[in-house]
Amino acid sequence: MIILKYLLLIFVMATAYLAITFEEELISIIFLSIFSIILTTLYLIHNAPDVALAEAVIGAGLNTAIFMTVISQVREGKDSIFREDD
Amino acid sequence: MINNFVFVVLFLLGFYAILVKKNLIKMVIGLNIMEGSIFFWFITLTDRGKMIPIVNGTQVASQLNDPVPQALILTGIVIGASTSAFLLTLIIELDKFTSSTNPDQIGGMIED
Amino acid sequence: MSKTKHIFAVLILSLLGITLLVSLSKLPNQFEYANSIYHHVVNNSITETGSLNFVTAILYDYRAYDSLGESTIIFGAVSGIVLLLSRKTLPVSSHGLSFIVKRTFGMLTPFIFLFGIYIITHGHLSPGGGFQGGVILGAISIIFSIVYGSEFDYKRYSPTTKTLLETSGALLFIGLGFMGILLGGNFLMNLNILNAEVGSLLSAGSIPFINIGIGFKIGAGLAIIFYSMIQKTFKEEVDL
Amino acid sequence: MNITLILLIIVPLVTAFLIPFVDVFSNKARKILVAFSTLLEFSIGIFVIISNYSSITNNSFFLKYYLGNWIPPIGITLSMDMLSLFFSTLISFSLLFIVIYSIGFIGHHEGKYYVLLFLIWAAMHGIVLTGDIFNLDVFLELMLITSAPLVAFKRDRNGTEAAIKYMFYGTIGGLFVFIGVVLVYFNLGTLNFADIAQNFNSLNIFSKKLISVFFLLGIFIKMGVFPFHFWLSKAHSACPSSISALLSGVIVKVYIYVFIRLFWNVFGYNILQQTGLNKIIFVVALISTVMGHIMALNENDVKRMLAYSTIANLGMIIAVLVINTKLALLAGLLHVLSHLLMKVSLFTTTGYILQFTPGHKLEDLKGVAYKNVLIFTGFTIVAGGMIGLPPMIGFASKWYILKAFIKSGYNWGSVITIGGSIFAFVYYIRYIISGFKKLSLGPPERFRLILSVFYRERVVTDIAFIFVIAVIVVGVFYKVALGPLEGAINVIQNPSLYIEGILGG
Repeated sequence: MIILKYLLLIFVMATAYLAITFEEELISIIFLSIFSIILTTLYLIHNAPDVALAEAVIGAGLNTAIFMTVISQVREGKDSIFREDD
Repeated sequence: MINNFVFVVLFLLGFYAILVKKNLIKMVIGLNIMEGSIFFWFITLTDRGKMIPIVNGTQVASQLNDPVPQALILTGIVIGASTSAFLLTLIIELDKFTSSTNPDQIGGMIED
Repeated sequence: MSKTKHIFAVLILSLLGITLLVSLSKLPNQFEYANSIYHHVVNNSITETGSLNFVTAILYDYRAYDSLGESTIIFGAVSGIVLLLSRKTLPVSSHGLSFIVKRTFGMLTPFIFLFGIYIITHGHLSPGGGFQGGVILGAISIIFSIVYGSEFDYKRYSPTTKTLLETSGALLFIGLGFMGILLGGNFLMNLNILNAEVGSLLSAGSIPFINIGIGFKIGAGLAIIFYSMIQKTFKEEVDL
Repeated sequence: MNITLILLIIVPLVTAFLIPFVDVFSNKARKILVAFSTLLEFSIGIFVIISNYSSITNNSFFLKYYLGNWIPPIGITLSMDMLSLFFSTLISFSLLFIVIYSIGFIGHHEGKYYVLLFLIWAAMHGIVLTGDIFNLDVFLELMLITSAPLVAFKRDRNGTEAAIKYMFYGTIGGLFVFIGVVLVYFNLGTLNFADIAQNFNSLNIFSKKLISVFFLLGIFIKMGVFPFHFWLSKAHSACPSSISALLSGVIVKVYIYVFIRLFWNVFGYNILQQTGLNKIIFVVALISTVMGHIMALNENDVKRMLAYSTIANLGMIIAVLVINTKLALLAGLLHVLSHLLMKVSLFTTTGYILQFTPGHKLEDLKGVAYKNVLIFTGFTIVAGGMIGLPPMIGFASKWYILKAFIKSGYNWGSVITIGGSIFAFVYYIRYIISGFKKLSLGPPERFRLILSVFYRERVVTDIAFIFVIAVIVVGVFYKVALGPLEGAINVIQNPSLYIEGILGG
């Protein structure tokens, strides 16, 4: 259990880092979704099933859908999906 | 101890995204990560290493975990979701006027 | 300029991080305060509210007013989003996804609905409650828009229906609160409506009703949010 | 047990929930509903004062309400003492006229506008009346998320940018407040204000310091004090003038209430003194004043100039409050009243004037004095009040602030107050002179195409006059307000009154 928890903690930091540093927004959002799912597992390990359910449903489900919609709106009419970061 | 460390790292990662990233969507992602880090920290801080706060017939009341922080975090999660949904709507609106999600378009976050 | 700003930000953040870490490590480790909410809730919750799930007991009974504020926040976000996006053209439907996906989700949707209803109504017995179940119900509308196209969603649940659902959910919550005043207690008092034996479905006073009200409110609100946000996307797809 | 407390919050809340419901059926029913609820809410506020008049006069006024029959510290408690009453009355008074002003200014075709306005009203009363620290956080977020759409109400680029900035800063401030709540619960195991106040001194100095720093950061970010003021001028100027008046006049004052309640009654002023935070707050607030005045001097946009002036006055209020003598607290509260009245009347008059100009810039205002004589006279009168001329209320409050600074030996504060008045004189007189300049030949249609053509012009001018008259009348008879203010100061200086009021009997 403790090994699992430490593994998850490493993963949660890694996904947060990747979600922020990836240039491509879509990948960022997928990583944010994974971040939420790992947080869900951590909440379960810490005996909080209600919070885990809410995080799974809202953080990993709803937030992802809304972010995807926004990306599809913002991206239209732009030739490249990779935007310059200056 | 390790939980505090993870909280600080996640919180600063989110803050870093808000301060430095040149993309408003990334900044909202950073905001979400900051929120998640605080919720995670609150859960670990008040976890007494006992059972889940749902009685099943056999547990004694004193064996249960603290349910109050969990209720507060549930409220916080919903607040965070509605905040980020509204922010993203504003970003869609901004994109219609400037066709960009660069925060420098709006004069940056730390300029007038 | 950008480079120096970047370095500056990293420097400030790492300074902040070290201060935070040092500060947090100095926090006391024990938290056995005598007169806390925790002891009261854990020892008396079942007799006082009749809910087996203590988180639900706190959310919808001890601190029901917080939940009222929270569902008002969702309502405010919905109002703001509709205000900003309302002047756009009416949504035009996409064609949706392929036949196989449509059939599969046609079979799955009733079960998702059932799951949402289960989570809402069993909020006082098992993990879950109005918020989580409401989001699942709202997800059905999102699935309809994605899989079948938003026209189908519009026909099934028009925005007016969603608005009515949302408002009636909120009014159910506030109405239950006022019932408390009428019955001689205070606002948002736990009414003794469902008084079966603790642990059965029809127990825990007015908590299941508040759960249902919040569930419909959140579900409809999130569906409205998603519906307002997709409008332009589907118009573009038809133009292609 | 007083049911009026919960009604003050629930009436606007139910109205907001009902407006979309009624909208489905009839447009006319909504107008009646809005007008009815506005008057009802205001009369509840009046009723509280009248029915408790005797206890208000002898300083024993205290109302409380246990939500859901849970006695503190278990459930959430609402309470109203003289401090809450002062702010609640200000909110009810100004919101009554702002809603009526909006009926004339925005018109009735925008249902959601009124939904959000009533939600803000409910949130402000919720903040002022609540006795629970997490509930405070929830209602602060509610106020943020309902005022941000109104900032972007014009649906133009400027408003959207302002709203995005406003939301980012507000949300980050909310996160800091939430961290504070987490630390409070972790250290004390309770969320009730009175319970926290009772046990706060038993903590070690380190936890106390951490908690106060996080709450201070959160509130100052949300308020827009100096290092975090970048969003304020844009957000307060990009919206319709009715909302500018609300944001700049009222919402800022609600944050000041939170600051006073938390750091005098809940955590106690001692914690600021022990950790030396009061010196830091004082310096930061004075810097905020200076910066606000300098930026207002540089600004050529009339609404942004008014917004910068808000930053300056905000800094002055906070600086004078943290001195923590009786006179200083009195001066601070008096300036809250005076700045609220003057800012709301400045924005309401400016909102009218700007409908007849091609833009918001200084040169666009040329000749408005001849076109709208009465309203521009009102603007000039209130600008005189902001500078600090008698007999307007601005003179009284600035006089008290000056006295408070001098009596407690903060000479820098008095220098900055006088300098601020001179600065204010310069930047207001520019606009007034510009208003009296003769029109050179302009384009034939000077009436620009605007989003909100007046729905009822008469209502707009009348409300603007009401506020201008209020500025003068309150300025002449300000001594009447001193009695209730002393009651409020009594509450601020004696946290034990608050603790006993809630926990005892």
